[in-house]
Amino acid sequence: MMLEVRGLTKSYGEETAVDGLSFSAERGEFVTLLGPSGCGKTTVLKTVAGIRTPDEGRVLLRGDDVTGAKPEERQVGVVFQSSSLFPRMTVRQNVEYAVKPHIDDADERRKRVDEVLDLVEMSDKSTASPGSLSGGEARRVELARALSYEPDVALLDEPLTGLDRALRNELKNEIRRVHDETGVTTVLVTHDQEEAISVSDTVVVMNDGEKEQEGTPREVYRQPRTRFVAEFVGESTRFDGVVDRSGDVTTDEGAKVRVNGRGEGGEGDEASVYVRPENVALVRDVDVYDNIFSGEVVELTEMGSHAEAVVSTEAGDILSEVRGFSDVREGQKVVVGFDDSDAVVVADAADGEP
Amino acid sequence: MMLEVRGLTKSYGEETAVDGLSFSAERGEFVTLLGPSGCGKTTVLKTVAGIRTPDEGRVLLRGDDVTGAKPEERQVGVVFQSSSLFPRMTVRQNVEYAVKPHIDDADERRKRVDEVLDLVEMSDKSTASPGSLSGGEARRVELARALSYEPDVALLDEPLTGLDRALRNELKNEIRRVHDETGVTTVLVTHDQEEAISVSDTVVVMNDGEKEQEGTPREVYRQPRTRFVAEFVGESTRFDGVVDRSGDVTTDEGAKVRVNGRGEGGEGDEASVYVRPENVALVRDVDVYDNIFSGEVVELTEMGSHAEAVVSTEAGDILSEVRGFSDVREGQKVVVGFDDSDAVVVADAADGEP
Amino acid sequence: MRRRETVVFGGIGAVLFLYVVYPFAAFFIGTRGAGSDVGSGFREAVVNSLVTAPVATAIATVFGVPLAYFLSRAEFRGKVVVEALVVLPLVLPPVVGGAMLLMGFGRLTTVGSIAVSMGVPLTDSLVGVVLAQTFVASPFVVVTSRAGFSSVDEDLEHASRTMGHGPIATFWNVSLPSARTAVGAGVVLTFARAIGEFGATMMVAYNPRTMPTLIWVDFIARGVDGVVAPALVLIGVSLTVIVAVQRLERIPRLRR
Amino acid sequence: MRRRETVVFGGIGAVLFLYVVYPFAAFFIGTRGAGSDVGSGFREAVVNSLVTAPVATAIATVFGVPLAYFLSRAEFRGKVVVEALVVLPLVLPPVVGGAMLLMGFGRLTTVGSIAVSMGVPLTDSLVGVVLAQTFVASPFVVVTSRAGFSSVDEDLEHASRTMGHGPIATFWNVSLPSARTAVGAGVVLTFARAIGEFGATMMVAYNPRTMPTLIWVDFIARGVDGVVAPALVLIGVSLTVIVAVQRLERIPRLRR
Repeated sequence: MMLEVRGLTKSYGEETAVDGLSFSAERGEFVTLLGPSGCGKTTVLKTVAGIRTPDEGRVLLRGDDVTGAKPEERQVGVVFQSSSLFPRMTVRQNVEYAVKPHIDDADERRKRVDEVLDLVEMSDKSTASPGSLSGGEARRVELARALSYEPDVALLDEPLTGLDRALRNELKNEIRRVHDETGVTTVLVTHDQEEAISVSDTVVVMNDGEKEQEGTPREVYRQPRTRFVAEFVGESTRFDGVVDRSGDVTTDEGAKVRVNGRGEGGEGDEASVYVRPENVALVRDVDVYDNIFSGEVVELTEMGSHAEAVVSTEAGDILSEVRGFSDVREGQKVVVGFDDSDAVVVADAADGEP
Repeated sequence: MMLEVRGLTKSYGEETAVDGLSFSAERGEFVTLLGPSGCGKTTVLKTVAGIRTPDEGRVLLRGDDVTGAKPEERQVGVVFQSSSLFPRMTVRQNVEYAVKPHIDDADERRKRVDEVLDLVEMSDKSTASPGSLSGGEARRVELARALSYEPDVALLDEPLTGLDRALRNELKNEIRRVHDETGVTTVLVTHDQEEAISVSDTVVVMNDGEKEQEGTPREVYRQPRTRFVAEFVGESTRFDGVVDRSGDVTTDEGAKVRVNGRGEGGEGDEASVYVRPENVALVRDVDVYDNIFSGEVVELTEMGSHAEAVVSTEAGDILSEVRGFSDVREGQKVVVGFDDSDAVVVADAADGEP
Repeated sequence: MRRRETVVFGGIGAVLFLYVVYPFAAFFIGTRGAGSDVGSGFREAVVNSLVTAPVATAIATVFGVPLAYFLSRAEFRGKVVVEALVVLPLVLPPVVGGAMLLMGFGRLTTVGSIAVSMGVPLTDSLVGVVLAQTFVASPFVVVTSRAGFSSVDEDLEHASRTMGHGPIATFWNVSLPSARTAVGAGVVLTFARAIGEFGATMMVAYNPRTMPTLIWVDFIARGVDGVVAPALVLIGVSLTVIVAVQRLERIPRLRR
Repeated sequence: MRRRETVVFGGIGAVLFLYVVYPFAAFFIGTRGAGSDVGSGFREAVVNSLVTAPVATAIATVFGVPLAYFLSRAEFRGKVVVEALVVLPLVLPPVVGGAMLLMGFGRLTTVGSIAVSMGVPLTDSLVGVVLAQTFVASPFVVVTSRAGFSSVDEDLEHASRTMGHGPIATFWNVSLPSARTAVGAGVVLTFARAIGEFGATMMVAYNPRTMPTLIWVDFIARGVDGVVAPALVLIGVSLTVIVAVQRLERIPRLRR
């Protein structure tokens, strides 16, 4: 295991930032800590880097306990949330300064600097001052600098925040490409679920300093185990009700939602069923779907690549994604359907909530 | 017309921020200025508010030329990019201060404050100090404050920037709901195309201080008239080539892309064809699509609600959106297809680029 | 900070800290018991200082705060020269300032002789003390308030304007309250500088005595032991001022 | 700013501006022609000032910059008291500072008598001048540098540490260069305060003369016209200092 974090706890005064968090990253793995602002994810990153000292818990790098070690005694590369390029040094000097403690030979050092600037396609800006770089360019150089001394772990703190959407997409792909080429173990911190899901091998969803769920992007998106995860990671329609003998859920409004195998709940448990809008189809008549509700389109929002329709039914408002050329209009009577295998149950027994 | 901006030009020193921009908003319309950071959109907003004086051009409110008027002589409500709640006043005092110059009667004033705090669901926080509010709550209060004196136009400068994705979504719907309930003419500024498309009646795409295109969200997304718009608003695959006699485009690699009626180009024009990933299907054999290319999946990115596949073909890399349960894998040989009616041509004659 | 940094930076810094603290401690130890020996003219000097310093502070504040706001918001040619001249008394040795004031307001100058003929001598009078104190101390309130106004987000003022409030109302309701801790710190520092003013006051108004000039006169006459009473009063004022400035500057820090 | 605000704030502020500029102008007009009259001891005073002020500035810088860095980064109990004591000489009237220094380093004190027996008298000597200047002027470099260090993003230092550089290397390569304009401004202001020091120097070392004490002696002997030469030198120093500070503080502003 390249990185292990065990039972990490850290308070600032009365406020608990991180509460007993554990996770790990294998060599070459890309792990993302995903959670809302203030959930403690940056504190985790800074503790791994040795910038914060935990109240409790251990940090292990390559199996060695480094909990008490200073930052300079660890092999970590960090990209901080706000640009931390040294303003009085050029791009090249920034990277050179990072490599210096690790490579004694000047020629070899120069070669390494050339390599990493090449890697992020910033060779032609090597004499530029950080102030003259665009947001995306500065990020690239910071990434190169953090990887230049071949750290055990690269720690990236919201590297895409504050950039335009188009640039964010480009840089996200860049980060993944650089990870794949260098094979460096990477921990990224973000509040953006789309970013987390599209870039990571493993996603750790955090809330209020605790781990809510850990899994592959697909697991976290399709098999949320808590209400928080279901609601924070992507959009869904939520039905509240009680699990019946067959494992299906009868909602508080009396509607029955059929469920097939995703999530868990014992008979009589209070539970919520979640279904993603892209799994809810608008149909004209009763169809092959296991769950069918008729209602009326009360809101239709154009999203560019698709539209989102809110359909008011006897089971409540249901969100459906409408694709392709469609003549759906607000006020129209429609029938919505979704498969029982696309419905996820989160029961209170599993959630721990009342 | 509630708001008209005509030929607005503004330079800071040598740098031209806005260059001859014109647009207008009818009573009750929701117009969004969309463009990358630094494209001049905030300058436009501040000029409409009277905070900046234009070098050239006119600003009209309700048909009156207010170009030279001070901010306090116009009827505009502004939500600024960074929170501008008065830190020494409570939530209620903030709104009261805004209403004061407009309503003399104290009882009526109190009633109005109650109404707008109700409108944004912040009544229970009326005695809170701005420093104790969350980012989303502060935005709500600022919105209430800007609307409290029933301005001719509400100007919103990136009101969702810096918020978590889930909160951003919620607040975006809130802004649209409040707009629909009050009917106030609104101009929003953003760099987020998804936000622009899902909230507006009309989108004005800006680049380098100039207007690139103006239209409904659907027009801007489906009928981009310039390369900038096609590439900034949503993802696409781009084919570069020359328009042939039939109006189709032969790419530089020799592949032919069939086009049907969207965009324009004369025979022999250099042109680019854009096709959105959601219109590109992965198919196993030749199918009903007008454009068919065979190739290999070189990259597959899980996005949660769908996946994105990059398919390397003889016409270059083509981006395709993969939906539902799919057994597509990297390295797999596939055929991609799209309809000619989903391909948009941007010819150099229309673009003005060499 | 971890142990090693603390030792290095704290250790080197402690040298200067101890150098500043040692005379302070030595003074209190050395003057125990001597404190009751009050020289002649002590009472009058206290009254003079407590009259002139507040007046000088008030004048500096009334004109200095608008000047600070103006400098923080307006852009004009030669602004850098205006700023330099406003700050000048801060770096100018007070005795030089005193000489300048004598050249401008002395009994033989046009302004000075007119004032004398009106019965308001501008030198060797309480008015002269106020002139000296205002000249030397006013940059404190200007510089500190200016920094305070500069750190107020201009969009707060723009917001107030779009709501229908004019520039003066916006200044009173938004700008000044937002910068009030900085303005307060500036006023307090100006008062401290005014009440402790010595060099310029000596030149412009050797009489009537203020506390600092009394200390000098007593020192000449009776040595260090003779200055204990006025020195203790001024030390008390200084400590109060420091506590006030720390309180004022703490408030925004805690809120961030 | 539009016309109305300019008139209101600029107009009120202009009163203070003119009050500061008028004596300055009056001095230059009044002293035309009188400038060549150099009193005895002028040369010696210039040399003494140009020796003592740089030494005091160097001492304050060498110990004050680490102290400033320590105060900007370390958290400990009683920090607020340490900060108060470090800033004390800034608001303490210089004559009171002088009295304190005499209590600490005078010929009759333990420290002072030991120094005299070693042939290094701490009062009425150039060493005494340096002691007075350092005490009064050192807070400038500490306060200004501290503000500079506080505005350096600590993540820059954290980045340097994670790269494998220790705290001392990080201070030299990252913290100090990033805060260099503030530190530079602090050093320049300390120098200005040291070379203009009058009150404390008068008490600790009436002899040998520095420029400010010479101005006082010449003024007593020959009136305002007798102080023109040393005053002009000190005005030249002050103007140079202001230009230097403005240059230093402009650099970061332009880059933002």
